[in-house]
Order: sequence, then C-alpha cells, then structure tokens
Amino acid sequence: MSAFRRDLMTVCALGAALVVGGFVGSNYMLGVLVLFGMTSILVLSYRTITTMGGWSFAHIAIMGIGGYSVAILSKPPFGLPVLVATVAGGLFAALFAALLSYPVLRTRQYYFFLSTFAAGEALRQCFIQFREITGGTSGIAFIERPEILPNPSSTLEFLCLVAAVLVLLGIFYASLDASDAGLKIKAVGEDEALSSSIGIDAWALRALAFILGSFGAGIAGGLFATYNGIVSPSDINAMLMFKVVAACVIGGTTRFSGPILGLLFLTLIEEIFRVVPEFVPMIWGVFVIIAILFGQWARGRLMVWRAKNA
Amino acid sequence: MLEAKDLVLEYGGVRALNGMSFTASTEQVTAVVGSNGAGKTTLMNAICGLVKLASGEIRLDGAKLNGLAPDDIVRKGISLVPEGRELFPKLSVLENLLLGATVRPDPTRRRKTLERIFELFPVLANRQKQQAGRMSGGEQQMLAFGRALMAQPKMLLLDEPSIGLAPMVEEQLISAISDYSRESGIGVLIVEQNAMLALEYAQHAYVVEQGRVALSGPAAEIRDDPAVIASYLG
Amino acid sequence: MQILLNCLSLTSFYLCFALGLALVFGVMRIINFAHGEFFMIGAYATYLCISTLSPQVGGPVAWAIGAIVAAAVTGLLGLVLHRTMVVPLGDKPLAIFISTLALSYVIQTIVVQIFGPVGLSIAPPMRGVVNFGGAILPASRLVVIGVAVVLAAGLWVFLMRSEAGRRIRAVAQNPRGALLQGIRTEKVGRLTLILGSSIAGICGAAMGPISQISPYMGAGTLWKAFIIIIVGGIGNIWGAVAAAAIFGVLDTLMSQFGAGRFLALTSAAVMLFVLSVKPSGLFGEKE
Amino acid sequence: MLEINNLSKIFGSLKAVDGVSLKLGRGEIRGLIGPNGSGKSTTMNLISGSLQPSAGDVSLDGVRVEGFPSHRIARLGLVRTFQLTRVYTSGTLLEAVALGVRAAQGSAWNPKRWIPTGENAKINIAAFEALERMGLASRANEPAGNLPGGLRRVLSIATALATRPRILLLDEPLAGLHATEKAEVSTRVEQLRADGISILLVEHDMKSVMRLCDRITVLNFGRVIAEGTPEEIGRHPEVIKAYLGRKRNSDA
Repeated sequence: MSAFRRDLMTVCALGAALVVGGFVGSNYMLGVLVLFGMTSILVLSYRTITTMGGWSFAHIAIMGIGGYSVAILSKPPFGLPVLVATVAGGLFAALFAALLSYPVLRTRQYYFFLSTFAAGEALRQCFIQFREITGGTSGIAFIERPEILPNPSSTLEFLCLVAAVLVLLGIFYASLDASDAGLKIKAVGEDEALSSSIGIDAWALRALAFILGSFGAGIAGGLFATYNGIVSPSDINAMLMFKVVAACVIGGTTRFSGPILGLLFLTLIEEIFRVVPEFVPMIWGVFVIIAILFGQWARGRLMVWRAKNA
Repeated sequence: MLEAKDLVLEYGGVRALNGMSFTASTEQVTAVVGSNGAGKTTLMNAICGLVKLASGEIRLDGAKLNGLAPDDIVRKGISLVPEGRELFPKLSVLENLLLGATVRPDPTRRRKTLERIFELFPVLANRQKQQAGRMSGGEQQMLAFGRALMAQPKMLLLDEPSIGLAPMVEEQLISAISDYSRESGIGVLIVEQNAMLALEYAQHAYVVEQGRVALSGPAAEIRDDPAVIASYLG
Repeated sequence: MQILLNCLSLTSFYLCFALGLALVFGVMRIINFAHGEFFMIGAYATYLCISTLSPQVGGPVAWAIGAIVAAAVTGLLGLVLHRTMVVPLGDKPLAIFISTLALSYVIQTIVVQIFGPVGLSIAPPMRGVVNFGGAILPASRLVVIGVAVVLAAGLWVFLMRSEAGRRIRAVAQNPRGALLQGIRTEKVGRLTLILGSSIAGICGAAMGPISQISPYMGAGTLWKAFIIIIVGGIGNIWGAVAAAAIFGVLDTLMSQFGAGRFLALTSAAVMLFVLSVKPSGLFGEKE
Repeated sequence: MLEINNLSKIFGSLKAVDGVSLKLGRGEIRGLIGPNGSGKSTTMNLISGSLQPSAGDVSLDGVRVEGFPSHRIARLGLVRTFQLTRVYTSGTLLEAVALGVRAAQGSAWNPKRWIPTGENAKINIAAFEALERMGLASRANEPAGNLPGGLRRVLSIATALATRPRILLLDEPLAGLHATEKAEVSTRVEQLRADGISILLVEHDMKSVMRLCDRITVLNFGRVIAEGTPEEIGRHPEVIKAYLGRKRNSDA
C-alpha cells in the first residue's frame, strides 16, 4: 500500500509542480513545462508496459495514432470536441495495440523489441504514405486547442490541462500497478512459466499491460497534436522514443519516481545544452551508456560485497 | 593423477559439493557412483571449470586446474563427455570431431587421432558427412566420445554416458572406451547412476552421497558391498 | 528482364545490409543497433577516399581503397563495441540493444559535426550502363550486386570451410558444447562482431555511390533489416538471405506496379503474419 | 481424479515418453521414479500442459485436458512445481505466496481488478495459511530472494498450495534439503494428503519416496516398467536392475 501511496504522491506532486512552475515561470519555462508534462504521460504509460517484462519500441508510433485521431476527428466531417477526440485517440491507440499484441506478444526478448521497432517504423511510413488521410509528410495542421479552456491560446491554461490529465492518468496507472491485475502483470514479467503454472493467463496479462500502456500514449499524442496545432510524421521521431526509453533506463522502472527523475535529468541536459541542440542526442546517449555500464558494474561490486559479508 | 581435495560448491544456497576428495589415476578407469542429486554432475562441471568452487583444489599431475578457464583446462588434458552430449547438431560428424581438436593444432597428430577414432567407431568413418543431429542416440554418444578423444586428453571424463541408451549399446560403448584407455594409457573418470555397469569396467570406485565421498575402494569390492545397494534403494 | 534486374539489385542491397546483422544476431544473440551507423560510416569513409584519391589513382581504385578503409574502420568499431559493451553486459540482450541504440546517436552526432547534416553525393567510380538483352543496369548498381554476391559467397566459404568459421558455427549452435571443446567463446564473439561490422562498412561503400549519403542514412534502413532478420528466423543467416530475396522481389514488383506507397505496410504485414504463424521466423528454430 | 492413458511424447527420433498410463486417486501420494532420462520430467510437463503430448490423453475428473495451456489446467486444480526451482523473489515470502492466492481468482480483464487491493486481509490470511502448512510462517516477512536454495523449493510448494489445488505435481521437492529439513517437509507433505490433496511425486531420495508414497510407478526408457506398493517396488527385480544396472554374466 505504501508503494501505491508513494506513486500517487509522485504524480500529484509532479502535477502541482507543473502548475506552480507555470504560474511563476517565464513564457519559455511554460513551454518547457508543457513538454515535460506531456512526455511524463508518455514515460509513465511506457513504464506500465515494461512491468510485463518487455520493452516496446513502438510506443511513439502508437502515440502518433492518438495525434492523428485528434487531428482527423476534431475536423469536419466529424467535428468532435477536441477533448472527446483525444480520449477517442487513446482508445484507437489501445485498439491498435490490441491488434498488434497477437503477433508481437508471442515473441520474447530480442524478437519483441525488434518486431515492435519494425512495426512502429512501418506505422510511421504509413502515416507518410497515406496522403489522403494523413496529409503525407506535411501532416495535418490547424488543430484547435480544447474548447473547454476559457482562453485556448493561453499556454498556462493548457499546462493546467496537461497537469490534470497527467494526474488522472497517473492515478489510473498507479492503481493498476497496485491492483490485483498489476501484481499479476509483474509476476508474469518476473517468471512467466511459474505464473502460468499457478493459473495466471500470462498472455492476457501481457496484452493488458501493452494495451493500457498504449492508451496513455494515445492520450499523450492527442495532447501533443492539439498543443502544437499540427501532427506530422516528424513528430514520431526516434529521438522521442529514445528519450522515453532513456528516462526509464536512467531512472529505473520499479517506482513512478524513477522514470520521472530520469526524464527530469534528460530535460535538464537538454536545457543546459540549449545553445547547441545538435549535441543533445549525443550527451543523452553517453549518459544512457554510462547508466547501463555503471549499473552492471555496481551490481557486480554488490555481489562481491555480499559474498564477502555472507 | 587427478586429485581433488575438499571441494565445496554452492548453488543458490544448496551445497552441491560438500568437502569431496578423491584421486583418479591417469592410467585406470575410476568410477564415481551415487544416486541422483549426489553432486556427480556438479563435480564434472567443477573439474572442467564451468562452475566455480567455493573452496578446495583440483590438480592434474600436480598442476592446479581450478581457477583456469575451460579452454586452458582442455589444453592441460581434461576432456569431458557431458551429460546430454552437447554435440553440434547441424554440423557434420567430421566437423564435430575436428572441433574436438581445437586445442591440438598439429595436423599430423590430429590425423592420427582421427584415424584411431574411426577404427574404434567405424560407424563414424562411414558417416563423416552426416549431420550429427540426425544420428541415433548410440551413434551420437560414439561421436561425443570421439570428439572428446580428439583433444588427446590425459584424462577423459564421462558424465552419465548410459543415459537414454539401450543396455546393449551402453555396454558396447563403455567397453570400447575402457579398451581404448588401456591401449593408449589415458585415465577415465566415469560418473554413473548405473552403478553396476560402471563398476564392471572400473578399477577403483567412489560412492558419493550428498556432495561427499561415502565409500571408496577397489571397484570389485564396492560392487559386492551391500552398503552400496542400501545407499540407492534406501 | 528489367524487372528481374531490379529485383536482383534490391535483393543485393537488402542482403548486404542484413547479412552482418544476421551473422552477429545468429552467433551471439545480440542486436547491434549501431549497425546502421556503421553502414553510414562506411559510406563516409568511401566518400573521403574517393574525393581525395580519385584524381591521382582514378575512380575504381579509389573506390576499392575506400571499401577497404570502410571495412577496417567499422571492423575496429566492432572491436571497440565488443570490448566496451558486449563483454561487460554479457547475456543482457536488452541492455546491449539500448546501449548500442545510444551509441548510434553518439555516432550520428559526431558525423553531423564533421560533415554537416545535409546529404552528400559520391561521384560514382564507374560510369555508364550495362546492357543485358534490352534491360539496362547502371554500372554502379552492378557493383552492389557484385559486392553482395562476393560477400555472401565469401561468408559462406569462410563459415563452411575455414577452421575459424567452423568455430563460429559451433558457438552459434551450442555455446556450452563449444566451451567444452576448448573454444574461447569470447574470442569467437569478438571475431563475429568485427566481421559483421566490416560487412556493414563494405555495404556502405557499395551503396554510397548510388544514393545520397547522410548521417541518417543508416537509421532509415535499419528497420527493414530488422524485418528481414525476423522473417528469416533467429540465428539463421541463410534464412536472412531468403528473406532478403523475398522482400527484394516483393518490393520491386510493388514499386513497378505503382503500389510503392504500400511498401511499409506490406513489409510490416508480412512480418506480423510470419510472427503469428511461426514466432521464431520462417527458418528459425524454437528457442 | 487424475487419469492418464497411453501418454506419449516424441522429440525428433527419441521417444521420451512411450505409452505411459497411470491413475491417481483422491488423497493418494503416487511416486514416479526412474533413472535419469527415463521420462519423468517429460511426463510431468505433459500432464501440466507445459508440453503438448504426441499421443494419449489426460483427464481430470473425467474432463479431457491434454493440449490445454498450463494456466487453464492450473485453474482446474492441478498445479505443479519445477525441478529447477521457480519462485517469485522480488518481494517477501508472503507476497510471493499471495500471488498464488490471487492466481486462482477472476480474470484480469475485468476492470474491477485494476483497483488497488491494498492490504487485502483475506488474501494475506490465505497466503499465511499456505506458508504455515509448509512450515515457513515464521519467515513470512523476509525477502524471498534471501531464502536458501532448499527452502526455496518449499516456498514453491507453498505458492502452489495457495491456489488451493486438488492435485499437486511435485518435482523433486526434497532435493537440496538437509536430513532434518527432509523429514520435516515429508511430514508436511503427508499432512497435505490427509487434507485430501492428491500428489504425484517425482523424487530421487528413495528413503523418503518409500516412506511417503502409497503406490509407486517406475519408468525406464519412457515406459512403465513396474507399478505397486513401496514394498513390491523395493523387491521388483527389474527396478533394481534399472537403478543399479546389470551385472554382466550374473543374471544373463
């Protein structure tokens, strides 16, 4: 229970920090906070997928489904309210994940990350190629901000919306994590054969984690689209995927605070090197390599230390 | 002489070897028998450097083996025919044999050894091009023996060679190996749960129980010791 | 005839690109995400050689030197990769995957700093077209086909005939059994990674003159190579050859008949279908 | 209860299990013994659904279950442990066993199960009880990862027990235990039988097998070579031969 509370506190504190930061910060700061909030949603939903033991590389492409759904559904002939379209985008993302889960979740380890990577890239290519629907490389522009905001052009109000969505989704994922289903998902991630042997339907739970995690990606995609006012294939970039994975690698995925701190760290680097943005991917890359190699080294040391003190 | 002194090894809290000591001559067949879970396979893996000892010492003709990498141990003259054979199923018989000679690059000696192995197991000579995985169990076991001999060992270790073989085949194989060891003067350390078979061909024997030696002596005596049967069938 | 040539040309490219990846994957069960960047470095190395040397020694010789330099540089990178990441991370395929992914960004950034983000073109070492019974093929595409054939045949001979190749196959099939024969599996892994990386470099040298080279050229092709090794099957180099041929033909035919925009969709569909029916790929074995 | 008929499994050219039949009655402990490689583990895998049989059938209370995935068989009340111990090591013993309790309840697709259960008293009581039955209650709040190897085996039985199975397949539950621990676990297994759980037991420690089992089935080369009470099995000439091997010239 305490872990659940800690996760709740993490998301609530994050939401509050975003809003407070928005009120006191500069205009530039406001933009950074909105991006941070939306990426936090991505990272938290991604963490839910990793608890089943598989690291998907299709998360950002699935996010794109949310973005395109909002772009298409909020315009004629559908003309849905933007927020409704965003939720629909999340559902479409989840639906896509459900379709993908049959072939992809039959695979393990290398095959899983290779096939999700290839599937995600193929999806991005589809966004480029199906011009009639997606607008090709230029994408779909002039997406409205949500109507429920009193002043849609105010970034501060949008930030509050992002914070609210973040907290809501965070509560959802935190409760899933602490729920019966979440415990079983983690059990499957830890030992699939054992889980099946005691009656846990491993496949269904892996699919559940993948689908619910993708739902959050779809919502985040919708928010990105309405914030930027445009979706295009270049939003589905490998850099963002790398940022999400790197946040989870650097921060660890055991609790919600890990990926969030990882993301904070990456964002700080991004801001520090703002004047030379072309170096940011390299510095992120270096830190990921350091995190992985150092983690390995530290585990080795720990084992030696334990053996000595046993 | 292969000497093992006070070997201790733990697997996740279980003591697989618990102060095991023995010596095996490099001119004779030595048998290590005991029921399953007595630590026999662990012993073999420890000698070959596949698992790390917690303490103890293994020496071959006085030179320390423990702590060396598996390939150095093979080079020093220890060859293991592992339980389950561990062949390369999609490689041909000849390729499997040649891989056995990885640590012995001298081509003339290599050819000589190969010829002797073909004499010993004519089936292998006739099926040089066949994929190892497509042969019968007995033929695969012959190939595993042959591959181990290609390393020109001083000491051949056999881990449960009889598993999955029909009684006729296993007897043939073990007698072929013990003949070969007598002719070429190499030692054989055989680990078996089929105790009577191993004791038939061994000169000296150890009975192990729970990771340590419970009983030792000339194989012929051990064979008739009622304590052996007791340790098997309770 | 023209279609056949085009099929062959595309198959050759897929094969070149996927071969090294499949080799490393098959033997060591790891995926080098920076493979695409090694390919890109190969292309840039060739670019440098051709632009500095071709006035003195002529195009083809400069290209050949470029290919050798490309192979050497990427082979060295493979060695460094093995020492710094593969060995310390041991049997953690995900950790290796992510750290090579990170490495690919490091390499990309460095190349962008040196050569700039915009594409460059390499002067083709061989000009003109070759005529095959009415069908034409630019000479530089013939080079790609030639390189693919030489690489595949060379790799085949090396793996099937040489002692080192035998050891590589042994480790791929049964690492534990190999260890017991006194084979140093770590050394075999190092050789494999060097070999696979050099193949990427040579592939870059062959492809450079055909397409524009840019720091992002590797990343753009990598996903297709992933699909090829997935469809071909885990640990099966010849499966990758077959899959390269399948996609070479499929993609050429689709472009030919005006369905080029569905390429990504069909590739993904083929992959997902194969995974649904046989999770270990067409020619792969169950793990 | 459990009935298997003519069960076979072929791997390539090898008949790992070749026409094995046996019946397990309610509250019976049935030993399944035989030398290494005789097909015991394969038989266990076939019954529990980890492997698909090449031929033959498995029925639970008259319901044919061969070919079912293992989680469905587990839901029907047949749960196995593994030869290479598998336990959840990320949490405490209580948490590990609680997963067994949870596994036996409802589908994860039901959104009601996405709500945190918190300190679910019912589940914890059931888990604690399962630990108690295997004598691990005093360690309930220790991290499972710190447990010594032998006791991990016992924990894996407790996890299986928490699913309230009617039939347990135990694969070498005594391996790696000290003599005193062996005796204790044996007693606890006997208690399970008294509670009406049927047990199929693969074990190499013959003393314990002889003491625990009501009946014993002996396999060799994938076939049943003997079946009977422990006394009968102990005297059976073919069993002695299979275990000890033949003396050349003696009984030929």
